[in-house]
Order: sequence, then structure tokens, then C-alpha cells
Amino acid sequence: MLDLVWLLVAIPLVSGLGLLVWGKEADAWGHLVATVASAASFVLGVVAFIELAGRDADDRSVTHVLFTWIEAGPFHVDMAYHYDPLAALFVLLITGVGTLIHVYSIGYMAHDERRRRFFCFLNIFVAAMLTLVLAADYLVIFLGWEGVGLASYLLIGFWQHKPSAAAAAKKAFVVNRVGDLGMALAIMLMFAQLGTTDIASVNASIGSASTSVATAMGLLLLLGACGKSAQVPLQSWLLDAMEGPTPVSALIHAATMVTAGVYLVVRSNGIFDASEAARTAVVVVGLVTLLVGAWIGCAKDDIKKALAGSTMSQIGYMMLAAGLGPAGYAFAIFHLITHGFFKANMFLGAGSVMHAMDDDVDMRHYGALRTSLPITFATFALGYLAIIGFPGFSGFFSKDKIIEAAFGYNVWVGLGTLLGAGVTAFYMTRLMMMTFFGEKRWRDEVHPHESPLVMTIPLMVLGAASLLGGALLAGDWIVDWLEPVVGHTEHHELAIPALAMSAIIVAVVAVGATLAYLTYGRRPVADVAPLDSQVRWPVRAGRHEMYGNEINEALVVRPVQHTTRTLVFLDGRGIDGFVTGLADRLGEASQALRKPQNGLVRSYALGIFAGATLVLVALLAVTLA
Amino acid sequence: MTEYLSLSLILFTIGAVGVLVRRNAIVVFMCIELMLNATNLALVAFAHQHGNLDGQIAAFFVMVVAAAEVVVGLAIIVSIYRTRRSASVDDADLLKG
Amino acid sequence: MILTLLAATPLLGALVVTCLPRGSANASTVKAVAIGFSALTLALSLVVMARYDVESGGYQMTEKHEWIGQLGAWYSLGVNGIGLVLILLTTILVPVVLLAAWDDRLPGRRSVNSYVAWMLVLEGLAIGVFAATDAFLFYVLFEATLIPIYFLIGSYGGPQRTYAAVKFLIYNLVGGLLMLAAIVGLYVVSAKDGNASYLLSDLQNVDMSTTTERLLFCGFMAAFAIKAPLFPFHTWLPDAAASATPGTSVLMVSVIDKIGTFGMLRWCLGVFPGASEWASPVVITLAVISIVYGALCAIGQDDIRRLVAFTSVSHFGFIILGIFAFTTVSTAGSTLYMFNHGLSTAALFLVTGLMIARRGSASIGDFGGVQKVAPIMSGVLLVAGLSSLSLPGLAPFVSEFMVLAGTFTRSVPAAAVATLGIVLAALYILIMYAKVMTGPLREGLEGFRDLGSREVAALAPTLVLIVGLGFYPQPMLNVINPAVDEVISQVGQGDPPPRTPVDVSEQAKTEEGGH
Amino acid sequence: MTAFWTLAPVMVVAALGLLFARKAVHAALCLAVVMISLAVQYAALGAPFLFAVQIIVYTGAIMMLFLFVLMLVGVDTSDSLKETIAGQRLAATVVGLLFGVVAVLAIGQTVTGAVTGLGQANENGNPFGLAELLFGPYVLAFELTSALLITAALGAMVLAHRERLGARASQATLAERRMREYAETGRHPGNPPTPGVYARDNAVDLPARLPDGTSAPDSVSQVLRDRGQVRPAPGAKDPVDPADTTDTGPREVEE
Repeated sequence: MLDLVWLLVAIPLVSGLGLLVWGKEADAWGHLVATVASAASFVLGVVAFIELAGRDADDRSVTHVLFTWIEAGPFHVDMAYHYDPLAALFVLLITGVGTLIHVYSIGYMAHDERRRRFFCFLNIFVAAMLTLVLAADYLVIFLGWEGVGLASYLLIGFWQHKPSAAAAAKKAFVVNRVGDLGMALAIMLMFAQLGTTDIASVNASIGSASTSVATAMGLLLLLGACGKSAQVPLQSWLLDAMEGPTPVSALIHAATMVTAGVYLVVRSNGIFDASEAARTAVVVVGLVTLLVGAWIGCAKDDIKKALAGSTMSQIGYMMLAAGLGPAGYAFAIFHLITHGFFKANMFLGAGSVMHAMDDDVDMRHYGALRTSLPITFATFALGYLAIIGFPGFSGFFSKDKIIEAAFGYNVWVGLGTLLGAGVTAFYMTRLMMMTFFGEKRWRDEVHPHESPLVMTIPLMVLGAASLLGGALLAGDWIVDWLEPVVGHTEHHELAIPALAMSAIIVAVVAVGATLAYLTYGRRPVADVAPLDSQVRWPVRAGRHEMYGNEINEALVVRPVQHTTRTLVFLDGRGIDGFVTGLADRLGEASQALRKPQNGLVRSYALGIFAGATLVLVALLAVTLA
Repeated sequence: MTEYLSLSLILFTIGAVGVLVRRNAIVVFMCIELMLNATNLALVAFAHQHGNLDGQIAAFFVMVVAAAEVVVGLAIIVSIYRTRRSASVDDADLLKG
Repeated sequence: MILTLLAATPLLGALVVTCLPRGSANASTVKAVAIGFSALTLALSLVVMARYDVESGGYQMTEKHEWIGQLGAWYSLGVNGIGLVLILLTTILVPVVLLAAWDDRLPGRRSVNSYVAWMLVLEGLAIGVFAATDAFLFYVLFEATLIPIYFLIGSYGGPQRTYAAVKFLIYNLVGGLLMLAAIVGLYVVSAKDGNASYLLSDLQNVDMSTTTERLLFCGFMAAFAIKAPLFPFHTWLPDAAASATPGTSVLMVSVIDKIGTFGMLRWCLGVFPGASEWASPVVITLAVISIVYGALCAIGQDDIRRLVAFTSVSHFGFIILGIFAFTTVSTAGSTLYMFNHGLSTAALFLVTGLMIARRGSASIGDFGGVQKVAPIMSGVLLVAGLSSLSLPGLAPFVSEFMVLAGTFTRSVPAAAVATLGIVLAALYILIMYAKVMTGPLREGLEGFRDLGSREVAALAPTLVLIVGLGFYPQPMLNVINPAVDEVISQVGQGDPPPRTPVDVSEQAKTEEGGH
Repeated sequence: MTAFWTLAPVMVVAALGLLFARKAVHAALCLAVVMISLAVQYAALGAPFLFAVQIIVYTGAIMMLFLFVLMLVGVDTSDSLKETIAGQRLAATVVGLLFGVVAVLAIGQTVTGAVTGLGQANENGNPFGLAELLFGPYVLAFELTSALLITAALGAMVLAHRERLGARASQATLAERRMREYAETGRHPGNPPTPGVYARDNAVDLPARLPDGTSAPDSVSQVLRDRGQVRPAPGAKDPVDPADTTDTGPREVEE
């Protein structure tokens, strides 16, 4: 079976491309085929996982070369997959959540005339994402990396007639390209330095290169990871990406694609292990994004954008954990998986709410929806409890471990993560309160109704996963499972016992939740957002996404526009102007030469006579000389 | 010998300057004839110097050609005069660039 | 003989097409005959490809007849991997272009006969250029290709066609003149050395002083840099592309401009290796400037055709960068890039050409929301555009990455700046795509027709090849690699070894089963 | 040498006359002087045949042609002495002087051998010697000159020929045209008055007197008016200003 892992990629790819080419005839049943394809991948993934789990711990890795992709001189890239415990977990997450979201989309996109194409893109995304996590070579990762970028581009801009959606798609792609720049350079550096881009070889032999090379490589990879995972400073695209259909936000911009950066860092553990500086950079990026994302999440009234801020923040946690080195890799992946469950759950829940509210996303128009949407409310509540880290829920275990590890690394970093946990509780409680509790604020023409079963079943499954995901940590299973890939070292013993640590975290979370309850649960919420001038600067900054767009605008967009205009002008006037100017000067010179050609025969005769005289004088001079 | 050649050259030069300064096409033509005659003188003088008649033959041919040239040239002048009402060489500048 | 046959088939086709009766009633016959001849040429080129023995490499299927004995000029043909790839590109694109040009509206009452005849002439001459192994023959054919393009632009283009055609001609003639001087110089050099000969194999062994070599190199390089076009000699290209019909633009940018980069590989590196090395810092700098400059200018264009032309300036920068980095990886990448860029630009020019013909305007501002009425066209434009921005999985990515990776081993700054091109490429393609295809449907576009089946048939081969070669470029690389190795060893440069190479035994172990 | 030294100054002066003569006829006469003198020089240089040819062809035929054409074109078209091309005269003088001086100096430097004389060549008489050469080695050139002469004659005919473009104007059309001209421009349809109607002044250079006592300037020949040779009619009310004449020259009559 493990030799057939490539089928995981091939099935959704063939299904996606096939449906795309098939044309209109497939409109009626295309979505079903796509869903089945995704499910088939999931089943295969499960079978492969079982087979892998059945092997000895040392033997849980399969590399299989399909064909040589590129070969020229010393440059050799194989189209090969590498199936190991890390990849196996990702395969399950991607195909599992992916299939659920396919199912959900059947309901969600039921009335969209381009539904078939939507499912094609989803399938292509699944294929690209699986390529990414199964790749055995950095260049193949890059293939999947940009493939998911393309799928993300297509899906964010799925409603192309909306200029905002098209602009958001473009922005996502371009910002990701900036990150890809880093990744491409990192791969080139690998080739120049080590002569190979094979992941295993690179990570095994990076130690023999100098630390500065490893640092450079690590930082370049981090740039790539920042782009894909919406980490500061390349975070600005993620909130705009919420223009896409909600299942897309759930699958791509919450559960899977945006976590690819974390995957990359974990996958490149050899490189990051070799460079302290690169690891520190990862921690700093993670910490900053964690806080910035949480801050934004507190200020947004748009339910999807609030969740997107939360996603940024949670990925910040994962990134931070990955930056902690072997002490954190496993927890980064653990949190990644639990986050995949509960965030997908909540996004789909938000989609269900929007579905009920005629696609209104403003939470100020919600309120008291718990009665109208009981199933959505229940499942959303499971996700909510998981993300704030309510004891016993999956998020509790995963976040707890990261905060502990962070304290083990550095007290200040630990305090940052602790603060983040509190803020998370605050904004999630705010979201819950505004959406499901309080007074009803929706307009008269809106009649909230529970979504059909095809949409609520995935919610229930994911809700259950949010609740039970913590089981992965039972007996340190996930740590052991990943150990062949990322290794493991026990973090430093904390000054206080782990139980006390957990208690402190829970206390902080409770404080955050209570604050939010007091602000939004007890007091009525205005159904029109106060103006920017009426709120204090932290809210203002959060609403403006910490001015990320403004900063990009000032530092990048406008200079590029300006340069472009200048260059276009210079190209016409300068370079082409030089050439046409040369032609004009030649024309003028010939005008000047025209003057002596006055047509008067006597002038010409004078010229001839003068010439004859000259010849005579010259002859004489030569003779005399 | 030298004196014949000098005379020939002086006449030639006068003819050439005449071509340059006169504007009446007919006079210009006469100046050209003067130049031709001057060369004829030189040719005849050379024949005398070297004691063979080739120079005279050359002069003879020059005369024939001059006759032909005058015929055609004058015909051209007449036809130009007819269309332009002028025999001034400065009035014909169709070659102006 | 097969190479002569290959080059002669389209020329014969041109003759036949010219002799066919004119007039709109016969237009379909004429086009069908032309496509038939180009398809025959394609078949022949596939035969050449099949007969080429990859194992032994070098020049094969050679022909040699004395042409002008006193000059040492020979009618000498032969293909190596590089020439073969470009011949294949030419023969693939001409039928595609002819098919896509089926509905081209020609200005005035110009006859379709001469239009397609010139295209076939161009094909024949281009094949000759790529197969010539004699410098004199190469030069003559090189200059001869100007004639069909001149007429294709000047007679069948848009309103500015005369200006564009003359500009094209003068630019290229200036380059050709400098090359002529170098050709004369080559004669002198080789005559001094013994027997005068223009054969590539003889020229490679001619002794020349460093200064002479550099001067001659500059003559050749000037012609190729203008043709390619390299910054700052590029300004003829946007004008020419904006005034030409889409088919002409394709042949010009995808095939004829390749003669420039091809010439650099075969003649500059082949005959003047020392001078090439001497000039490489300057050329690499210009190439990097081309990449960034072309991309930035493309972002600022409003005319779609000019935009595509500027993207080509950027792409040619990559090709030249790879050639002058002197590594087998980058040079093989450049050669593959020539092929891939030909496909990608052809698709882009053709699909935008169809769009422009339907709208009657090339201004991006006149489009908007086309996706809604023409989804297939939108999809084709997207795939062509994505290939232009080198999305992995599409053919240009492979070549672009090889160029960059190879260059990186030689010069990190050059590669780093050039990599900026991938970000800028995303900008120019996606901004254009967003303005043209997305958003609300613009007024006046309601009746916009989607691609018809013939148009799809014309574009499909390029798209299939773009996707296919993106995942499996090896068939091309297998042909290219031996030829490139030869060129690089000629220059006397090799690939810089990895600074800390991976231990082979360790690699073997990791491939077995993880670590 | 006597002949040379006598004639040389005359020739130079006559040639200079060609440069300075204001009227073309004078120039032609000067040229005739030069040519006749040249003929004499030829005779002195042992070329009696050329002497004859020079007299017959040049002085006789070519000069006559010149005079004919001069008359055809109009004797009155003398050169205005104003130079129209800036600096042409000065430049011509300078270049001419330079050329002449340098050439004469060069000739003066040249050492020439002893004069052979044509005694031997002219043994059987000069025309005989020339004929021997002309019909011997130069016969082809001689034949070609005949072709040249024929071509020249044909060319002259073609050039001088004038194509009739319209129908020949009849009396009726001419009369009609005159009347129309009168209606349009007020030009008198009849013949202009003849100069000097009264017995006391019947000279051609006096304008006629009109009934009101004023003079009619257009009664005098255009040539005289151009030359400024019109005399004021005695007793005329207004003095005739030759410059103030309207164009009343002979009507152009289409042939």
C-alpha cells in the first residue's frame, strides 16, 4: 500500500482537472465526484496510516521515486514522495477535514451556478496540499506550495464579479509570492551549498555547513513560511482572503494551507536545529503574530475576519512552538491538528450562521441565535471551548503544552503566550456573545433557520473532534509518533509544577472570558459599529489590522507604482527617446547638408573648380616634396 | 613651348571663371567654348613639341564634339527659354535638395 | 538531406500558396494548404527528432557543400540538441499560429495568400538559421529573416504598422551590420590562419589574439542583443508587438527573437569562449536589469500587447542570464526556457490577440468582467498567464528555476535580484488578469464571444505542452544536456562544485528509509 | 614667335572681355576674336588643317549658332551685374587666380625638351598626315563621331520641337478672346496707337499723343521702354515715366 501513496495526490488531481475539462455536462454530478475523490483519498490515507503505524518506530518512513523531474548536470530533482509519521498526520488532517468540507460545500454552494468549478478547485487544492506534505524534495514542496497558492487564488477570487474578491485573490497571490521568493532562494542556496535539494539529505548534512549558511537558509525558509502562514510581516492578505466562500476559509485559510509554514519549519528541523539565530527569528515572528492576530480578533465586527485574526494568532502559537526546536516541534504539530479541527468547525459554523443570515457577516446584526440555530450553536460552542483552552477540550492540551514549552525557553516569551491565551478567551467570548447571546439584532426581513443536514453533519463531526482531539496526547502518543521525524528533548523543568502552570493558564483564560462577558454579554451591543473617532486607539488599530495595509501601501505599493510610472516614462522618453533622438539628429544633419545643394549650377561648378584646384595644388605639393 | 601652355592655361582659367560668374546661359556656354579652345591650343602645342600629329587629331575630335555639344546645348537653352522666359542659369534650380 | 528538406518544405509551401488564386472565396483553401504544409514540416521535424541520437550527441544529420570557395563559405547544416529544440519549437508554433490566424482580419484588401506565404517563408528561414553550421550561411539567413517579418508587420499590422516595421528593420539592420563587420573580420582571421573557412568546426580552432576575439565577439553580441532583445536595445519590441497581428507577434517573439539567444549560445560561446567570459559580468548585469526592468515596465502598460512584449523582455533577461552564467544547469535551463517561453508567449499572444480582435481595442481599460461571458477564454488566459509567471507545474517554471539555481552557484547577487522577477511577474500578470477578466462586466462587452472550437484547437497544443513539460521536462532535457555540456566545456567553465557536498553514502542511506 | 607675342595679349584681353562684357553680343564678338587668333596660332604651330577647321567650324558655324540663339532669346537680355549667390564672385576670382597662378607656375617649373617641330610629320602636307592618322588608327573614333553628330542633330531637333497642344486658334476665337479681355480687364481690343502721330515727331521712340493731350506709353516698343530709350513727347501733359508702364507688350498669340 505504501507504494501507492501517490494515488492520494492523483485521485483528487485527476478528478479536479477532469471535471474542469469535462465541461457543462458535469454540472449536475461534478460535486459528488469531487467529494468521492476526496473521500477516497481519505480512505487511502487511513489505510496507509494504519500500515505505517503497524511498522516499527524506526521503519516508519517510505521514500518512493516516481520519476525524474529535472536532471541537468549536477542538478537532479526526483518526483518522489516521502511518507513518514509527520506526513501521515497531515494527510489525515487534509483529506479528513477536506472531505468534511467537500460535504459541507454540497449544501453551502447548492445554489451557485459555478458549483462544479468550485469543487474542481477544492480537489486541486487537496491534491496540491498533499503534494506539499508528501514531497521528498524541496523543489517538489515548492510545487505543492505554489499549487496551494494557486488554488487559494482561484478560491478566494471565486466570486470574481466582486471586485473586492478579485483584489483579495490577487493580493494573496502576490504577498505569497514574496514569501516564495524566500523559499526559492533557500532552495537555490541548498543546491549551491550542498548540491542537492532532497529534504532528507539537506537536513542530514546541513550540520557540516557553516552556521551562517544554516541561518541564511532558515531565515529564507521562514520568509516563505511567513507568506504562506500569514505571519508578520506578510500577514496582510489573510483577512482580505475572507472574501472567498466560507468553506474555503475553513479549509484553506484556517485548517490546512495556512499551516503549511509551520509544516515547512518542522520539516526543515535539521536546518533550524543547526541555527540558533534562525530559531530565535521563528519564535519572534510567532510571538509577534500571536499577539497581533489576537489584537485584530478583538476589534473586528466581521465574524469571518475576527476568526481570521484568531487563525493568525493560533498559527503564531504553532510557529512559536516550532521555533523552540525539538522541544516544541511535536506540540506545534499537535496544536496544528487540534486547531485544524476546531477552527474548521468554527468557520463552518460561521458559514452556517451566514447562511441563516442571508450572507450578512456583521456580528452586530446577529445576537440570540442560539435558539434559531441550535445545532450550529452547539457545535460552535465545542469549538469555542476548545480554542480558549477549556480544560478537557483539545485546545486545552495543545496550547497548554506550548505555553509550558515557551516558559521553558524564556520567561518573557512564556508571558507573551500566556497573555495571548487570555486575549484569545476575550475575543472568542466576545464573538460568542455577539453572535449567539444577548438581544436579537437582526433585521425583520431575515428569518434565521438551521442549515440542512449536509452542512450540519460535518459540523457535528468536527465538533466532536474539537472535543476529543486532545486524546492524541494521551500517553504522549503524538510526541512518540513524531519522534523519528523531529526528535524530542524534554524541555527544561519549570520553576513551578506543570499542574500549577495549567491552573494559571486556566485562570488567565477565565479572566479574559469574564471580561468579554461583562462587556458584551451583560450590556447591549450597538447594532451599528461606533465610528473610528469614537473608539480608543487600540480598537482603531485592531480594526485597521494594525495598519498592515497602510504600511505595505507606503513601503511597497506606492514606491513600486511610482517606479513603474517613472520607468515607463523613461523607457519612452529616455531609452527610446535616445534612439529616436538620434534619428532626429541625423535628419537635422541631412537638413543642414541640404543647404549647399541649392540647385544652382554655378555653385556646383565652383565646387568642381575648387576641387580641381585642390587636386592641382596637392599634385604640385607632392611633386615638389 | 612654355609660353603656349601658359597662354592656354590663362585662357582656360578665364573661361572657367567666366562659367562661374556669368549668369546668362549663352555666355556661360561661350566660356565653355573658350575653355575647350584653350585645351585645343595646348594639344596643338604638344603636337608641335613632340613632332607627331596625334595632338592635332585630338584637337580635331574636340572640335567635332564641341560642335555636337553646342548644337544640343543651345537647343536645351532655347527650350528652357521657351518654358521659363529666362536664359539665366540661376533660374533653373530644379536640382535643389 | 533531411534538414534541407525540412527547411525547403515550408518554402515550397509558400510558393504553392502564392500561386493559388486570390480573393476571399479561396481564403479557406489557401489557409488549409498552408496549414497542411506546416503540418508536414512538423512531421518532418519529429522525424529529425526521432533520428537524433541522444547518446552520441554533437552535430548530426550534417550536410556540407561548397558554396563560395574563395570566401570559405559552405552550405553546411547540422543539428545539435539546442538547434533541434528550437527547430521543434518553430515547427510546432507555425501550424498553431496559422490555425489561430484563421479569422485574422487583414487591413485593407490585402490578400491572405501572401500573409500565410510570408509566415511559411519565415518558418523555412528560421529552420535554416537554427541548422546552419557555417557562419556565413548563418549570417545570410539571419538577415533574411528580417524580410518576412518586415512585410508581416508593415503590411498586415495595426494603424502604426509602418512606423513599427521600419523601427524593427532599422534596429535589426544596425545589429546585422555590426555582425557583418565581425563576419568580415572572421574571414580575415581565418584566412590568416591558413585556409579561409566559415565552418563552425574550423572557427572553433582558429587562433586569434585576445583583442581581435573581443572585437569580433562584440560584433556578434550586438546583433544578438538587439535581436533577443536585451536592455537597453529592447524598445523596438513593444512597438513591433503592438502593431503586428498576434500571429506575427508569436513568430517574432517566440521564434525569431530566439535566434538572438540561440546565436549567443552557438556563436558567441562557441567561437569566442574567452571573450564571452570576459564580457559575462556586463552581460549578466544587463540581463538582470532586463528582468527587473521589463517586469516593472510591463506592470505599467495599458496596452495588453505591449505588456506581453515587456514580459518577454523580462524573460529574455532570464535566458541570457542563464547562458552567461556558464553552468550546465543554467545553460540547459536557458535552452529549455527558449522552448518554454516560446510556448507560453505564443499562448499569451494568441489568446490576447483573440480578445483584442473581439473587442477592437488593446487597452486593458476597455475590458472588465470578461470571465462572466467568456469563461474558456478566461481560463486559457489564466493558464497562459500563470505559465508566464512561472508557476510550478507549468513548463516555464522548470527552466526558470534551473536558470536561477545555476546562476546562484556562480553569482549570488545576480540570482537574488533576478528572483525578484518572480514577484514582479505575479504582479504584471495578475493585475492584467484582474482588470480584464474579473469584476462586473464592462459595458459594450455583452456580446463578447467565447473561444470557438477551432480557436480552442489552435491553443490546446500549446497549453497541453505547457502543462506536460511542467511535470515531465526530461524528454527535452535529455536532448539538450549533451549539447549544453559541449558548449560549457568549450567555454572552459564547469559547474562550481557544492561548497559542502552531501556525503554520497549518507544520501544513499537516507533514501533508503529516513533518518 | 612674332605671331604669338602679337596675338597673345589680344587673346587674353578678348577673353577677359568675355568676363566683363555686359551684353551677350559683345561677349560673342570677343569670343570670335579669340577664336580667329587661335586659328592663326594653329597655323603658326604647323597645323594648317586645324587653322582652316577652326575658322570654318568655330568662327563660322558655332559662332553663328551662338548669334542666332542670342537673337532668338532676345538681344536685350543682358546680364544684370548684381551677383545673386553670396560670395560666388569673390570665391570664383580667388579660386581662378589660385588655379591660374599655380598652373602657370607649375608649367614654368617644367623643363621641356627641344622642340621637335612637325617638319617630318608634315612631309606630305599636314592634311595628308592627319588623314593618314584619322583613317588609320583613329578610324573607329572617327566613325563614332559621325554617330555622335547624327545623334546631336536629332537631339537638337527633338529639343527644339514644340508639340501643338490645342487646336489652332481661329480669327473668331482670337476676336472673342480680345473682347472678353476687354470686358474683364479693360484692355483695349484694338491695336495700340503707333508712336509719333504728328508730322513733327514721327520717331519710334516718342509715344503717341492721345486726344486729351496725354501720351500713350504703350505706343512705344517694349524693347525701347525696357532700355529706357523713350523720349518725352514735347508738349505732352505728363512726362512719360518709363518705369511706370503697364504691361502692354505685344499680345501673346498662340501659334
